Amino acid sequence: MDVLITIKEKITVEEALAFIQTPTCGGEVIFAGTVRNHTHKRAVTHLFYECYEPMALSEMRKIADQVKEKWAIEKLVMLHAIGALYPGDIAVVIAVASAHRGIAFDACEYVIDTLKETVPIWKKEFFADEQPV
Amino acid sequence: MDVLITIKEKITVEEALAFIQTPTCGGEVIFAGTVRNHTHKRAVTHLFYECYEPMALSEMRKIADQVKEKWAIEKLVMLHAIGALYPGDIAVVIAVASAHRGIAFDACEYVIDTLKETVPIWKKEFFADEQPV
Amino acid sequence: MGILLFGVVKETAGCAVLDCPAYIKDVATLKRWLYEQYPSLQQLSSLMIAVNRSYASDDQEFTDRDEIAVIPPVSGG
Amino acid sequence: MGILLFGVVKETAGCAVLDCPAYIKDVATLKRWLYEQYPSLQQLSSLMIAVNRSYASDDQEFTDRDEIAVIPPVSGG
Repeated sequence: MDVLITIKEKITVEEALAFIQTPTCGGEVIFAGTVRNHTHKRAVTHLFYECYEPMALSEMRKIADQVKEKWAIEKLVMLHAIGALYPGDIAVVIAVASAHRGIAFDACEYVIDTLKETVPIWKKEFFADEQPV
Repeated sequence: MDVLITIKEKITVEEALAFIQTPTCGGEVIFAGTVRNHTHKRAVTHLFYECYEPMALSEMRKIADQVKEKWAIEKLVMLHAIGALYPGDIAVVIAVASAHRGIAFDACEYVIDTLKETVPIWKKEFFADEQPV
Repeated sequence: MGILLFGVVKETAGCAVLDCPAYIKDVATLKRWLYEQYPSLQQLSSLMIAVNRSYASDDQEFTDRDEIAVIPPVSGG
Repeated sequence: MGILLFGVVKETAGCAVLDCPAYIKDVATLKRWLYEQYPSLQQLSSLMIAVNRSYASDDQEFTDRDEIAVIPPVSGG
Protein backbone atom coordinates (compact mmCIF):
# COMPACT_ATOMS: atom_id res chain seq x y z
CA MET A 1 0.00 0.00 0.00
CA ASP A 2 1.39 3.41 -1.01
CA VAL A 3 0.72 6.09 1.57
CA LEU A 4 0.88 9.88 1.42
CA ILE A 5 0.46 11.72 4.73
CA THR A 6 0.75 15.50 4.78
CA ILE A 7 -0.01 18.33 7.19
CA LYS A 8 0.38 21.79 5.67
CA GLU A 9 -1.24 25.17 5.20
CA LYS A 10 -3.14 24.54 1.98
CA ILE A 11 -4.39 21.19 0.72
CA THR A 12 -6.33 20.26 -2.43
CA VAL A 13 -8.40 17.32 -3.59
CA GLU A 14 -6.41 17.35 -6.83
CA GLU A 15 -3.11 16.43 -5.14
CA ALA A 16 -4.85 13.50 -3.42
CA LEU A 17 -6.33 12.36 -6.72
CA ALA A 18 -2.98 12.65 -8.47
CA PHE A 19 -1.45 10.30 -5.89
CA ILE A 20 -4.11 7.60 -5.94
CA GLN A 21 -4.91 7.36 -9.63
CA THR A 22 -3.41 4.26 -11.16
CA PRO A 23 -4.42 2.02 -14.06
CA THR A 24 -4.45 -1.03 -11.81
CA CYS A 25 -7.26 0.26 -9.56
CA GLY A 26 -10.96 0.28 -10.32
CA GLY A 27 -12.41 2.36 -7.52
CA GLU A 28 -11.37 5.53 -5.76
CA VAL A 29 -13.22 6.98 -2.80
CA ILE A 30 -12.43 10.47 -1.60
CA PHE A 31 -13.67 12.31 1.47
CA ALA A 32 -13.21 16.07 1.65
CA GLY A 33 -14.10 17.97 4.80
CA THR A 34 -14.74 21.66 4.20
CA VAL A 35 -15.17 24.55 6.59
CA ARG A 36 -18.83 25.32 7.13
CA ASN A 37 -20.13 28.86 7.40
CA HIS A 38 -22.13 28.02 10.54
CA THR A 39 -22.06 25.81 13.65
CA HIS A 40 -25.31 25.21 15.51
CA LYS A 41 -26.83 28.17 13.59
CA ARG A 42 -24.05 30.55 14.63
CA ALA A 43 -22.29 32.21 11.70
CA VAL A 44 -18.60 31.25 11.51
CA THR A 45 -16.13 33.78 10.09
CA HIS A 46 -13.13 31.44 10.14
CA LEU A 47 -11.39 28.60 11.92
CA PHE A 48 -7.89 28.17 13.21
CA TYR A 49 -6.40 24.66 13.18
CA GLU A 50 -3.59 23.94 15.61
CA CYS A 51 -1.59 20.75 15.54
CA TYR A 52 0.92 18.75 17.61
CA GLU A 53 2.62 17.91 14.37
CA PRO A 54 5.07 15.08 15.14
CA MET A 55 2.43 13.19 17.14
CA ALA A 56 -0.30 13.94 14.56
CA LEU A 57 1.87 12.47 11.80
CA SER A 58 2.63 9.46 13.98
CA GLU A 59 -1.09 8.88 14.73
CA MET A 60 -1.91 9.23 11.03
CA ARG A 61 0.73 6.61 10.24
CA LYS A 62 -0.89 4.31 12.83
CA ILE A 63 -4.24 4.68 11.05
CA ALA A 64 -2.55 3.85 7.74
CA ASP A 65 -1.05 0.72 9.34
CA GLN A 66 -4.52 -0.32 10.56
CA VAL A 67 -5.96 0.15 7.06
CA LYS A 68 -3.17 -1.94 5.58
CA GLU A 69 -3.97 -4.74 8.01
CA LYS A 70 -7.75 -4.64 7.54
CA TRP A 71 -8.27 -4.15 3.82
CA ALA A 72 -6.66 -4.73 0.41
CA ILE A 73 -6.15 -1.05 -0.31
CA GLU A 74 -3.55 -0.02 -2.89
CA LYS A 75 -3.20 3.69 -2.17
CA LEU A 76 -4.09 5.90 0.78
CA VAL A 77 -3.81 9.67 1.11
CA MET A 78 -4.40 11.67 4.29
CA LEU A 79 -4.06 15.44 4.02
CA HIS A 80 -4.85 17.90 6.82
CA ALA A 81 -4.72 21.67 6.64
CA ILE A 82 -3.53 23.84 9.53
CA GLY A 83 -3.65 27.56 10.29
CA ALA A 84 -6.50 29.91 9.39
CA LEU A 85 -9.27 28.43 7.23
CA TYR A 86 -12.35 30.19 5.88
CA PRO A 87 -15.80 28.86 4.91
CA GLY A 88 -15.49 26.68 1.83
CA ASP A 89 -11.80 25.92 2.45
CA ILE A 90 -10.79 22.27 2.60
CA ALA A 91 -9.66 21.13 6.05
CA VAL A 92 -9.09 17.44 5.41
CA VAL A 93 -8.88 15.06 2.46
CA ILE A 94 -8.87 11.26 2.68
CA ALA A 95 -8.45 9.33 -0.56
CA VAL A 96 -8.39 5.58 -1.04
CA ALA A 97 -7.85 3.47 -4.14
CA SER A 98 -8.70 -0.19 -4.34
CA ALA A 99 -9.68 -2.74 -6.94
CA HIS A 100 -12.93 -3.24 -5.01
CA ARG A 101 -15.16 -0.27 -4.30
CA GLY A 102 -16.89 -1.70 -1.22
CA ILE A 103 -13.71 -1.83 0.83
CA ALA A 104 -12.63 1.57 -0.51
CA PHE A 105 -15.78 3.10 1.02
CA ASP A 106 -15.26 1.18 4.28
CA ALA A 107 -11.60 2.16 4.56
CA CYS A 108 -12.18 5.82 3.70
CA GLU A 109 -14.93 6.17 6.32
CA TYR A 110 -12.78 4.34 8.89
CA VAL A 111 -9.87 6.70 8.29
CA ILE A 112 -11.84 9.93 8.69
CA ASP A 113 -13.75 8.59 11.74
CA THR A 114 -10.52 7.48 13.43
CA LEU A 115 -8.62 10.63 12.49
CA LYS A 116 -11.30 12.71 14.20
CA GLU A 117 -10.89 10.61 17.36
CA THR A 118 -7.17 10.17 17.71
CA VAL A 119 -5.10 12.68 15.74
CA PRO A 120 -3.96 15.64 17.89
CA ILE A 121 -5.33 18.52 15.84
CA TRP A 122 -7.56 21.19 17.35
CA LYS A 123 -10.00 23.53 15.70
CA LYS A 124 -10.86 26.91 17.15
CA GLU A 125 -13.96 28.58 15.75
CA PHE A 126 -14.34 32.32 15.34
CA PHE A 127 -17.92 33.58 15.19
CA ALA A 128 -19.42 36.62 13.50
CA ASP A 129 -21.28 37.65 16.69
CA GLU A 130 -18.09 37.61 18.78
CA GLN A 131 -15.80 40.46 19.77
CA PRO A 132 -12.55 40.27 17.83
CA VAL A 133 -9.72 39.06 20.08
CA MET B 1 -31.09 18.86 -3.20
CA ASP B 2 -29.19 20.18 -6.25
CA VAL B 3 -28.51 17.51 -8.84
CA LEU B 4 -26.13 17.35 -11.80
CA ILE B 5 -26.51 14.36 -14.13
CA THR B 6 -24.33 14.14 -17.22
CA ILE B 7 -23.42 11.52 -19.81
CA LYS B 8 -20.67 12.60 -22.17
CA GLU B 9 -17.37 11.62 -23.76
CA LYS B 10 -14.97 12.97 -21.15
CA ILE B 11 -15.69 13.49 -17.47
CA THR B 12 -13.49 14.79 -14.64
CA VAL B 13 -13.55 14.67 -10.86
CA GLU B 14 -12.92 18.42 -10.88
CA GLU B 15 -16.26 19.28 -12.49
CA ALA B 16 -18.04 17.13 -9.89
CA LEU B 17 -16.14 18.86 -7.07
CA ALA B 18 -16.91 22.30 -8.50
CA PHE B 19 -20.64 21.50 -8.39
CA ILE B 20 -20.81 20.10 -4.87
CA GLN B 21 -18.52 22.49 -2.99
CA THR B 22 -20.50 24.89 -0.87
CA PRO B 23 -19.77 26.73 2.37
CA THR B 24 -22.89 25.25 3.99
CA CYS B 25 -21.69 21.66 3.73
CA GLY B 26 -19.19 19.91 5.95
CA GLY B 27 -18.55 16.64 4.16
CA GLU B 28 -18.11 15.63 0.58
CA VAL B 29 -17.74 12.03 -0.57
CA ILE B 30 -16.65 11.27 -4.10
CA PHE B 31 -16.45 7.95 -5.90
CA ALA B 32 -14.43 7.73 -9.10
CA GLY B 33 -14.42 4.56 -11.17
CA THR B 34 -11.44 4.24 -13.46
CA VAL B 35 -10.67 1.84 -16.27
CA ARG B 36 -8.39 -0.94 -15.10
CA ASN B 37 -5.60 -2.32 -17.24
CA HIS B 38 -6.68 -5.91 -16.58
CA THR B 39 -9.78 -8.04 -15.96
CA HIS B 40 -9.32 -11.47 -14.39
CA LYS B 41 -5.59 -11.22 -15.22
CA ARG B 42 -6.20 -10.52 -18.91
CA ALA B 43 -4.58 -7.30 -20.12
CA VAL B 44 -7.16 -4.75 -21.29
CA THR B 45 -6.21 -2.34 -24.09
CA HIS B 46 -9.39 -0.25 -23.89
CA LEU B 47 -13.12 -0.28 -23.24
CA PHE B 48 -16.05 0.97 -25.22
CA TYR B 49 -19.06 2.26 -23.31
CA GLU B 50 -22.41 2.23 -25.09
CA CYS B 51 -25.49 3.84 -23.66
CA TYR B 52 -29.28 4.01 -24.17
CA GLU B 53 -29.03 7.65 -23.33
CA PRO B 54 -32.61 8.87 -22.72
CA MET B 55 -33.37 5.86 -20.51
CA ALA B 56 -29.99 6.06 -18.78
CA LEU B 57 -30.64 9.71 -17.85
CA SER B 58 -34.14 8.78 -16.67
CA GLU B 59 -32.80 5.92 -14.49
CA MET B 60 -30.14 8.24 -13.07
CA ARG B 61 -32.85 10.76 -12.18
CA LYS B 62 -34.77 7.96 -10.41
CA ILE B 63 -31.69 7.20 -8.31
CA ALA B 64 -31.39 10.91 -7.44
CA ASP B 65 -35.05 10.90 -6.37
CA GLN B 66 -34.41 7.89 -4.12
CA VAL B 67 -31.42 9.63 -2.54
CA LYS B 68 -33.50 12.74 -1.91
CA GLU B 69 -36.12 10.63 -0.13
CA LYS B 70 -33.68 8.61 1.97
CA TRP B 71 -31.08 11.11 3.13
CA ALA B 72 -30.51 14.80 3.87
CA ILE B 73 -28.11 15.32 0.99
CA GLU B 74 -27.53 18.84 -0.32
CA LYS B 75 -25.80 18.15 -3.62
CA LEU B 76 -25.49 15.12 -5.84
CA VAL B 77 -23.46 14.67 -9.02
CA MET B 78 -23.59 11.64 -11.33
CA LEU B 79 -21.25 11.71 -14.33
CA HIS B 80 -20.77 8.82 -16.76
CA ALA B 81 -18.37 8.67 -19.69
CA ILE B 82 -19.23 6.97 -22.98
CA GLY B 83 -17.26 5.95 -26.04
CA ALA B 84 -13.70 4.62 -26.03
CA LEU B 85 -11.89 4.69 -22.66
CA TYR B 86 -8.33 3.64 -21.91
CA PRO B 87 -6.71 2.32 -18.70
CA GLY B 88 -6.59 5.13 -16.15
CA ASP B 89 -9.48 7.04 -17.74
CA ILE B 90 -12.42 7.91 -15.52
CA ALA B 91 -15.62 6.06 -16.41
CA VAL B 92 -17.92 7.29 -13.64
CA VAL B 93 -17.94 9.92 -10.91
CA ILE B 94 -20.45 10.12 -8.07
CA ALA B 95 -20.17 13.09 -5.70
CA VAL B 96 -22.29 13.86 -2.68
CA ALA B 97 -22.26 16.80 -0.27
CA SER B 98 -23.98 16.76 3.08
CA ALA B 99 -23.61 18.40 6.46
CA HIS B 100 -23.12 14.91 7.93
CA ARG B 101 -20.39 12.69 6.58
CA GLY B 102 -21.96 9.35 7.57
CA ILE B 103 -24.94 9.79 5.26
CA ALA B 104 -22.70 11.18 2.52
CA PHE B 105 -20.79 7.86 2.51
CA ASP B 106 -24.04 5.86 2.59
CA ALA B 107 -25.63 7.86 -0.22
CA CYS B 108 -22.54 7.78 -2.44
CA GLU B 109 -22.19 4.01 -2.12
CA TYR B 110 -25.94 3.53 -2.73
CA VAL B 111 -25.76 5.60 -5.91
CA ILE B 112 -22.84 3.74 -7.48
CA ASP B 113 -24.24 0.33 -6.46
CA THR B 114 -27.68 1.15 -7.91
CA LEU B 115 -26.26 2.76 -11.05
CA LYS B 116 -24.36 -0.44 -11.80
CA GLU B 117 -27.60 -2.42 -11.46
CA THR B 118 -30.18 -0.31 -13.26
CA VAL B 119 -28.69 2.27 -15.63
CA PRO B 120 -28.62 1.02 -19.24
CA ILE B 121 -24.95 1.48 -20.04
CA TRP B 122 -22.82 -1.34 -21.43
CA LYS B 123 -19.10 -1.83 -21.36
CA LYS B 124 -17.28 -3.82 -24.01
CA GLU B 125 -13.73 -4.86 -23.17
CA PHE B 126 -10.94 -5.15 -25.71
CA PHE B 127 -8.06 -7.39 -24.71
CA ALA B 128 -4.42 -7.33 -25.68
CA ASP B 129 -4.45 -11.06 -26.57
CA GLU B 130 -7.38 -10.65 -28.95
CA GLN B 131 -7.41 -10.25 -32.72
CA PRO B 132 -8.36 -6.69 -33.69
CA VAL B 133 -11.96 -6.56 -35.00
CA MET C 1 -42.40 -2.28 -35.44
CA GLY C 2 -38.77 -1.45 -34.70
CA ILE C 3 -37.26 -2.34 -31.35
CA LEU C 4 -33.97 -0.92 -30.08
CA LEU C 5 -31.09 -3.29 -29.35
CA PHE C 6 -28.02 -2.70 -27.19
CA GLY C 7 -24.85 -4.42 -26.08
CA VAL C 8 -24.62 -8.16 -26.59
CA VAL C 9 -28.15 -8.32 -28.06
CA LYS C 10 -27.17 -5.84 -30.73
CA GLU C 11 -24.04 -7.87 -31.48
CA THR C 12 -26.01 -11.11 -31.61
CA ALA C 13 -28.64 -9.70 -33.97
CA GLY C 14 -26.08 -7.74 -35.97
CA CYS C 15 -28.26 -4.61 -36.00
CA ALA C 16 -29.24 -1.76 -33.69
CA VAL C 17 -32.94 -1.74 -34.59
CA LEU C 18 -34.83 -4.99 -35.11
CA ASP C 19 -38.14 -5.32 -36.90
CA CYS C 20 -40.52 -7.51 -34.95
CA PRO C 21 -43.83 -9.01 -36.14
CA ALA C 22 -47.02 -7.00 -35.64
CA TYR C 23 -48.72 -9.78 -33.58
CA ILE C 24 -46.34 -9.08 -30.68
CA LYS C 25 -48.22 -6.83 -28.28
CA ASP C 26 -46.78 -7.62 -24.82
CA VAL C 27 -43.41 -8.09 -23.12
CA ALA C 28 -43.68 -11.86 -22.51
CA THR C 29 -44.49 -12.56 -26.18
CA LEU C 30 -41.63 -10.32 -27.31
CA LYS C 31 -39.15 -12.11 -25.06
CA ARG C 32 -40.36 -15.53 -26.27
CA TRP C 33 -39.96 -14.41 -29.88
CA LEU C 34 -36.45 -13.02 -29.18
CA TYR C 35 -35.36 -16.32 -27.57
CA GLU C 36 -36.66 -18.21 -30.61
CA GLN C 37 -34.86 -15.94 -33.05
CA TYR C 38 -31.61 -15.86 -31.06
CA PRO C 39 -31.37 -18.92 -28.77
CA SER C 40 -28.00 -17.79 -27.41
CA LEU C 41 -29.78 -14.97 -25.55
CA GLN C 42 -31.06 -17.62 -23.12
CA GLN C 43 -27.52 -17.79 -21.71
CA LEU C 44 -27.70 -14.19 -20.47
CA SER C 45 -28.22 -13.73 -16.73
CA SER C 46 -31.14 -11.41 -17.49
CA LEU C 47 -32.98 -9.90 -20.42
CA MET C 48 -35.20 -6.92 -19.66
CA ILE C 49 -37.57 -5.05 -21.93
CA ALA C 50 -38.00 -1.30 -21.57
CA VAL C 51 -41.26 0.31 -22.68
CA ASN C 52 -40.97 4.04 -23.14
CA ARG C 53 -37.62 4.09 -21.33
CA SER C 54 -38.82 2.26 -18.21
CA TYR C 55 -38.26 -1.37 -17.23
CA ALA C 56 -41.44 -3.31 -17.99
CA SER C 57 -42.92 -6.42 -16.40
CA ASP C 58 -43.76 -9.50 -18.47
CA ASP C 59 -47.47 -8.72 -18.62
CA GLN C 60 -47.07 -5.15 -19.88
CA GLU C 61 -48.72 -4.51 -23.24
CA PHE C 62 -47.54 -2.04 -25.87
CA THR C 63 -48.46 -0.69 -29.29
CA ASP C 64 -46.36 0.46 -32.21
CA ARG C 65 -46.48 3.98 -30.83
CA ASP C 66 -44.40 2.93 -27.82
CA GLU C 67 -40.59 2.97 -27.73
CA ILE C 68 -39.45 -0.60 -27.07
CA ALA C 69 -35.86 -1.54 -26.16
CA VAL C 70 -34.14 -4.80 -25.26
CA ILE C 71 -31.87 -4.40 -22.23
CA PRO C 72 -29.24 -7.10 -21.65
CA PRO C 73 -27.37 -7.13 -18.31
CA VAL C 74 -26.00 -3.61 -17.77
CA SER C 75 -22.33 -3.04 -17.05
CA GLY C 76 -21.88 0.69 -16.52
CA GLY C 77 -19.88 2.31 -13.75
CA MET D 1 10.40 19.81 33.36
CA GLY D 2 8.47 21.44 30.52
CA ILE D 3 5.26 19.87 29.24
CA LEU D 4 3.63 20.83 25.95
CA LEU D 5 0.13 22.30 25.99
CA PHE D 6 -2.39 22.51 23.13
CA GLY D 7 -5.86 23.81 22.39
CA VAL D 8 -8.06 24.70 25.33
CA VAL D 9 -5.38 23.65 27.85
CA LYS D 10 -2.94 26.10 26.30
CA GLU D 11 -5.58 28.81 26.45
CA THR D 12 -6.43 27.97 30.06
CA ALA D 13 -2.80 28.01 31.20
CA GLY D 14 -1.92 30.97 28.98
CA CYS D 15 1.26 29.33 27.75
CA ALA D 16 2.37 26.67 25.28
CA VAL D 17 4.94 25.05 27.57
CA LEU D 18 4.24 24.57 31.27
CA ASP D 19 6.85 23.89 33.91
CA CYS D 20 5.78 21.08 36.22
CA PRO D 21 7.34 20.07 39.55
CA ALA D 22 10.12 17.48 39.54
CA TYR D 23 8.24 15.10 41.90
CA ILE D 24 5.78 14.28 39.10
CA LYS D 25 6.96 11.05 37.52
CA ASP D 26 3.81 9.36 36.17
CA VAL D 27 0.70 10.22 34.17
CA ALA D 28 -1.83 9.92 37.00
CA THR D 29 0.13 12.31 39.22
CA LEU D 30 0.54 14.77 36.35
CA LYS D 31 -3.19 14.77 35.64
CA ARG D 32 -4.02 15.26 39.34
CA TRP D 33 -1.60 18.19 39.48
CA LEU D 34 -3.08 19.74 36.31
CA TYR D 35 -6.62 19.49 37.71
CA GLU D 36 -5.44 21.20 40.93
CA GLN D 37 -3.72 24.00 39.02
CA TYR D 38 -6.59 24.48 36.53
CA PRO D 39 -9.86 23.15 38.00
CA SER D 40 -11.78 24.13 34.85
CA LEU D 41 -9.99 21.30 32.99
CA GLN D 42 -12.26 18.88 34.89
CA GLN D 43 -15.09 20.03 32.64
CA LEU D 44 -13.40 18.61 29.55
CA SER D 45 -14.83 15.36 28.19
CA SER D 46 -11.32 13.89 28.22
CA LEU D 47 -7.75 14.84 29.06
CA MET D 48 -5.04 12.60 27.68
CA ILE D 49 -1.31 12.67 28.27
CA ALA D 50 1.11 11.77 25.50
CA VAL D 51 4.55 10.43 26.39
CA ASN D 52 6.99 10.62 23.48
CA ARG D 53 4.13 11.30 21.03
CA SER D 54 2.00 8.32 22.03
CA TYR D 55 -1.12 8.27 24.20
CA ALA D 56 -0.14 7.04 27.68
CA SER D 57 -2.12 5.16 30.32
CA ASP D 58 -2.47 6.54 33.86
CA ASP D 59 0.19 4.23 35.30
CA GLN D 60 2.87 5.12 32.76
CA GLU D 61 6.00 6.63 34.27
CA PHE D 62 8.31 9.16 32.66
CA THR D 63 11.50 11.08 33.29
CA ASP D 64 12.62 14.55 32.27
CA ARG D 65 14.17 13.09 29.13
CA ASP D 66 10.70 12.17 27.80
CA GLU D 67 8.54 14.50 25.71
CA ILE D 68 5.30 15.04 27.61
CA ALA D 69 2.20 16.68 26.12
CA VAL D 70 -1.31 17.39 27.39
CA ILE D 71 -3.96 16.43 24.82
CA PRO D 72 -7.45 17.89 25.31
CA PRO D 73 -10.30 16.47 23.17
CA VAL D 74 -9.15 16.59 19.55
CA SER D 75 -11.25 18.28 16.89
CA GLY D 76 -9.45 17.82 13.61
CA GLY D 77 -11.06 16.78 10.34
